[in-house]
Amino acid sequence: MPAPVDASARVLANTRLSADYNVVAFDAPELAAVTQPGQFVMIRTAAGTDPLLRRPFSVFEVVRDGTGAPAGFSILSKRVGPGTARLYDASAGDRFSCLGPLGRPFSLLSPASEAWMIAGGVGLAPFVLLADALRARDVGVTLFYGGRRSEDLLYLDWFASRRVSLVLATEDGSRGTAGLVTAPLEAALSSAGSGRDVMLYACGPEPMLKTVASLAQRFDRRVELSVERMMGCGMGGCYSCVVRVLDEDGRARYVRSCLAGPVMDGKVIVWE
Amino acid sequence: MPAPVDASARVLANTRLSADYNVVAFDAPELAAVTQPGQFVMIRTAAGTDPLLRRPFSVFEVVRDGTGAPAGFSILSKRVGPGTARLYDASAGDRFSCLGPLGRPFSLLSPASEAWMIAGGVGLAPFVLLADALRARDVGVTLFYGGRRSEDLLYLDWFASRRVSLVLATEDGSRGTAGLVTAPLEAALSSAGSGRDVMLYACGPEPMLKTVASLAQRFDRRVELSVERMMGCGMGGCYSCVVRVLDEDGRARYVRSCLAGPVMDGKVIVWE
Amino acid sequence: MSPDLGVCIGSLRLKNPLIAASGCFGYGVEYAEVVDLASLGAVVVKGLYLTEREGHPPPRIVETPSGMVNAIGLQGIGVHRFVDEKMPDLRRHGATVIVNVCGSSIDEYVEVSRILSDVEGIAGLELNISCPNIKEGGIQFGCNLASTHEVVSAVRKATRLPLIPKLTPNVTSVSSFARAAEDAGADAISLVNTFLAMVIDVETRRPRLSNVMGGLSGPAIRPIAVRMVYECANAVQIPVVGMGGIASSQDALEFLLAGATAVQVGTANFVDPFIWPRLLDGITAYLDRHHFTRVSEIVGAIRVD
Amino acid sequence: MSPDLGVCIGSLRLKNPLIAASGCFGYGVEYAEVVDLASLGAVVVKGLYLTEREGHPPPRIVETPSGMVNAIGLQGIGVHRFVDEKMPDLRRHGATVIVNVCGSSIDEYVEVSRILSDVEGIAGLELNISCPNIKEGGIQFGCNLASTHEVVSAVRKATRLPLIPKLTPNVTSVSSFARAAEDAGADAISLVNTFLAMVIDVETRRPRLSNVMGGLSGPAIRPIAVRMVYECANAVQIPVVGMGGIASSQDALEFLLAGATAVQVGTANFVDPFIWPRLLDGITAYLDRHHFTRVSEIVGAIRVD
Ligand SMILES: Cc1cc2nc3c(=O)[nH]c(=O)nc-3n(C[C@H](O)[C@H](O)[C@H](O)COP(=O)(O)OP(=O)(O)OC[C@H]3O[C@@H](n4cnc5c(N)ncnc54)[C@H](O)[C@@H]3O)c2cc1C
Ligand SMILES: Cc1cc2nc3c(=O)[nH]c(=O)nc-3n(C[C@H](O)[C@H](O)[C@H](O)COP(=O)(O)OP(=O)(O)OC[C@H]3O[C@@H](n4cnc5c(N)ncnc54)[C@H](O)[C@@H]3O)c2cc1C
Ligand SMILES: Cc1cc2nc3c(=O)[nH]c(=O)nc-3n(C[C@H](O)[C@H](O)[C@H](O)COP(=O)(O)O)c2cc1C
Ligand SMILES: Cc1cc2nc3c(=O)[nH]c(=O)nc-3n(C[C@H](O)[C@H](O)[C@H](O)COP(=O)(O)O)c2cc1C
Ligand code: FES
Ligand code: FES
Repeated sequence: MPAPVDASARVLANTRLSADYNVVAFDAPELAAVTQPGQFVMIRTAAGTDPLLRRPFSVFEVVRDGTGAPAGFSILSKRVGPGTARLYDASAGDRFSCLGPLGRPFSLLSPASEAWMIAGGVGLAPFVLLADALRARDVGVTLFYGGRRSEDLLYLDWFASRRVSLVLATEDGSRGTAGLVTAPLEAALSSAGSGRDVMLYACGPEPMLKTVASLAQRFDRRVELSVERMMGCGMGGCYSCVVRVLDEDGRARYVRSCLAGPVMDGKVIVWE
Repeated sequence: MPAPVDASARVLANTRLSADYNVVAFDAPELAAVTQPGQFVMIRTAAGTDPLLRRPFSVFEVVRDGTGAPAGFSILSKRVGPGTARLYDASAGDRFSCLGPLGRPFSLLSPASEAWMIAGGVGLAPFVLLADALRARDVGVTLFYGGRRSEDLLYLDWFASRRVSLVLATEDGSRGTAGLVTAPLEAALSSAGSGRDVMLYACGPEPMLKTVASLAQRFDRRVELSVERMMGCGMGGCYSCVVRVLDEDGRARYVRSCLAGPVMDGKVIVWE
Repeated sequence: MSPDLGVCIGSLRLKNPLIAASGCFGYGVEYAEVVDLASLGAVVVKGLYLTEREGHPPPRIVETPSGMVNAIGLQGIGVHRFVDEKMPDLRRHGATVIVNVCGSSIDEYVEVSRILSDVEGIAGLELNISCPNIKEGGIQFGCNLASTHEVVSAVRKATRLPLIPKLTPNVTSVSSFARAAEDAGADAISLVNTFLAMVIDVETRRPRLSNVMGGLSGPAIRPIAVRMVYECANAVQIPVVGMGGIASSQDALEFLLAGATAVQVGTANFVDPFIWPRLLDGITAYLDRHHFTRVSEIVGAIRVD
Repeated sequence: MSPDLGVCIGSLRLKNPLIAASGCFGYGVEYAEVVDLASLGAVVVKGLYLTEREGHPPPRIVETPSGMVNAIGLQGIGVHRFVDEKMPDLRRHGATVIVNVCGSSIDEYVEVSRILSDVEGIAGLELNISCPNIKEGGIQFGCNLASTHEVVSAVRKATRLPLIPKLTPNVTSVSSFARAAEDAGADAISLVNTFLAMVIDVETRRPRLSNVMGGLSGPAIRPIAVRMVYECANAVQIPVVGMGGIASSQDALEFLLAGATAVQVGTANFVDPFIWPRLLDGITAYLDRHHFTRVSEIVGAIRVD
């Protein structure tokens, strides 16, 4: 894995998708060139010391120049507090220091297998890169995508254009099946013949990840989850981001999700 | 004096005059309408708590709309640290909370008298409003203006257009007399007949203010100085901004320059 | 029907738990034109000695990350001039006035307190035994359990007014000082005063403050202050008045939940003198949202299991 | 000719005064690919007990104004696994390794120290008698003068390695603890550890940290830390290693001028793991600008008159 860099990245564009979702594109060729699907960056959102700590964001897209060479990357941000508020208000030309790429990426598949991606809300973020990588290998990809309202379901055309099958769900029923996305997932899993080699990838709120993990257990499917913990450093220095896992000899212990994750084998996680 | 207001003021324009001087115009009609020459505003330069305290700035210009009604005000800022850096980087549309108008203004004159304004560097700030007010009363105005290099001498055309006589000085001799502006001031004072009723107004670095005060003593002229102290609140709450003065009965004591100043009678100040 | 914001500090009933902190609100009158003084729970005026004090030479403050360090040196007009020159205005504005009492000796604390006890419109006394930035700032009393007990007892005998010793955070166990004050007859305690601190100008190699050291205040200290208020509230029966870095209604609520019956706001008033109605509205909205009918219901309502 | 940045902590000579603070740099190896470990004055690794420790459940940190509060709970692999699994890499990288020694009893401190004393490549021991956020964090030793003296003396007998007790700021008079450590035979002292603090989530009314309380670090505490380092440097003859909120070369210089022989950087390394060369360049530039030939010349060079 290449060593992370700290890029003082210029904002190329800040696209506000809704009252709290926005996509910020950063000028950071070096970083973009080596990022793998599922990896994240730690972004410093203020010049001073408030907020003090960097904020972790999945790399959303790789931005390419005319020649197709990586020119930078974007993040999909949901405004929830001061740091994401600053990113929501960012203007082209502003600079943010972006540390990355960091963390363990998703593992890719061969065409023999098919990929089911399960995204809840802003948990969509890592799946653009993953879908791209998998489609490039001709792996069949389905996106199970849940949000509160239909407005929260983003980039649907993009996935459609990549021939990613979409299974949508909204809590208010305004789009796709009403309720949580794990319901259509369960249905699909129970009807999918054991002949098909399906791998699950999930990113979203913890309750969703839990459900996906247990469904994977029940239907005996491989599953990788991108977990979210408070992260103080993203580099393994602070031990703030721990997730409880079962190690080889079945002992539960805390591992740092910035190093052992954010993408982790759903089977080993001990939910607290 | 009208009560100060706290305006969440939109930046109308940020004009960078040099590598560290800029003029920021704010949309704040209420505040602009009641500001008097020499008064200041306390500006919050960050959304969070770093930097924590507001920064004091003299009101530089009153911005007027098509009808000539006050639409806002501007400040002349010199970049010296984090707060002024944020103002230097401000973009139109950004909002800053501006508390004011605050402090004791310059006292105005009748046409019988003439006004000599002495400005050092960014100390020019309060003199645009003062010149406007005095010229409106047909008072003769001279600006003694010193800076490091000729590039530091700003708004000369503006003053000329208001028929303000200019006496310039630069430390590197690139414009006007070489050296400090207090030299040509001293010359002018010694040649000015006692028949002329000259009042001195000064704003700039403390050494300059000291010299002006002693010259006023020596040539027995009235003098008002705009002093600069660290200000924690600008409202009389913290007692951080004190200046040592002689009170009626000749006792030296500390007074709050945000209330008793920033414009103070040069004769009563005890320099420390 | 909007929640009841009233709280009681011993026999002193406040219309709401928001108090202007001493030294951060002048003598109150300075803010009369931007804040309705009668709308505040109380106003604690600047620390007063028996006589006038000049204070330290400038620079008296220096800004630090999310905070400020001050060494004003308790410049003040003395208790007599305060009573003659400021109290009439404060009474006229309907302010609930608490005086921050200073002394360089126990006798001075007692004398100042006795004088104030006979003045109409003074609602309580906050005993400043915790000013870190002058030799006679009282911290010599506030950092020693026996002296704390002694000075509080002495003043207790001299006044019937609600007596609120103000504790310093510059100690190992602030809760034992809270207990000492309670034993000595305090009606309540307030904390925290500032943290002894120092900033150096590396270019001149001199301290930034003329007094070398000063007291740190502002949001920077809030997490320590909340912890100390929580410890004290669990150590004494009398009410605790909490402060330290409060700059929003959330911050104020943290202190109330930690066990403070009322809170004081200091440094944040410098940053935003119009903060008071916003704090009050924020607290009211919170009580409504969480279906509380009285602010007193959330005092110490933190859930720790 | 560029200035001499070397400093001595007792018998331990450091190539420069910049040290990675314990708990903020993992076991060092985590940062090997972004920082040349050999370029640092030293690396203090995470606190180690005799055996493995699981640490507290998350959430373990919460951000505060210009700071953070942590209650990691000293999760660690224990001294034996550290020596076997981490030391070989650290030796290979040429790091100057100082181990932060923890113990729930004096015997454990002694035992851990004895084990480490025989390990090649360990340059010194920092005695953690000041971790505020677990019961056996050592603070019960660090907040009592007699116990401080006792544990330092006991470890002193067990090791020849440079011994650096790390002091807690949560005391009334940190300088007396510095003296106690000096009397007990310490080669140097380091301070500050974190300030005991607490943050409450007002919506859930629960503490933000699973452990309820934790330790405050970061720029917020710097002015208090500088003051304490200044007090200690004036109280003892042994070198003082200063830390608390250092995030720039100016900050580091403040501590050196206040009397620190070397400085540690913790929280700022989280914000910017590439900070080290910038700190070093800033200090070098300062020494040049002010015509100092040795960094040791500015240790305690603050001008107070
Ligand atoms: C590996 C990883 C990848 C992430 N990717 C994305 C992404 O692509 N897009 C996106 O919008 N968000 C992402 N997040 C979450 C994002 O980091 C937080 O929302 C952000 O840090 C909040 O900062 P704030 O200052 O806006 O709000 P804060 O005031 O810091 O927090 C607001 C709320 O968000 C929670 N929160 C804060 N920090 C984190 C964190 N590090 N992880 C989880 N929750 C947190 C807090 O508990 C609080 O409830 C990711 C988190 C991790 C760990
Ligand atoms: C009444 C008054 C009117 C002023 N008018 C103007 C103006 O019109 N234009 C302008 O550019 N500046 C003006 N100043 C000075 C301005 O307030 C400071 O330059 C500013 O606060 C610096 O903030 P900073 O964060 O950029 O730098 P900081 O890092 O805060 O300070 C940088 C340097 O400036 C000095 N400084 C900081 N605050 C003050 C202060 N309040 N007064 C004097 N020096 C200070 C510090 O000692 C330090 O040496 C005025 C000051 C006062 C008191
Ligand atoms: C400039 C200034 C002056 C102060 N003067 C006093 C004082 O006279 N008496 C006192 O008890 N506390 C004084 N304090 C301490 C405050 O009352 C308060 O305890 C402390 O600032 C913490 O609250 P805050 O963070 O909200 O400011 C002063 C604080 C500041 C910043
Ligand atoms: C996440 C975290 C973990 C820490 N772990 C330890 C530790 O194991 N042992 C120790 O002595 N200090 C520990 N500390 C304290 C730091 O070493 C340092 O004393 C303190 O953070 C102040 O420095 P700073 O402001 O530069 O971070 C820890 C601090 C943090 C933030
Ligand atoms: S975020 Fe610091 S160790 Fe994972
Ligand atoms: S700036 Fe606070 S009293 Fe003048």
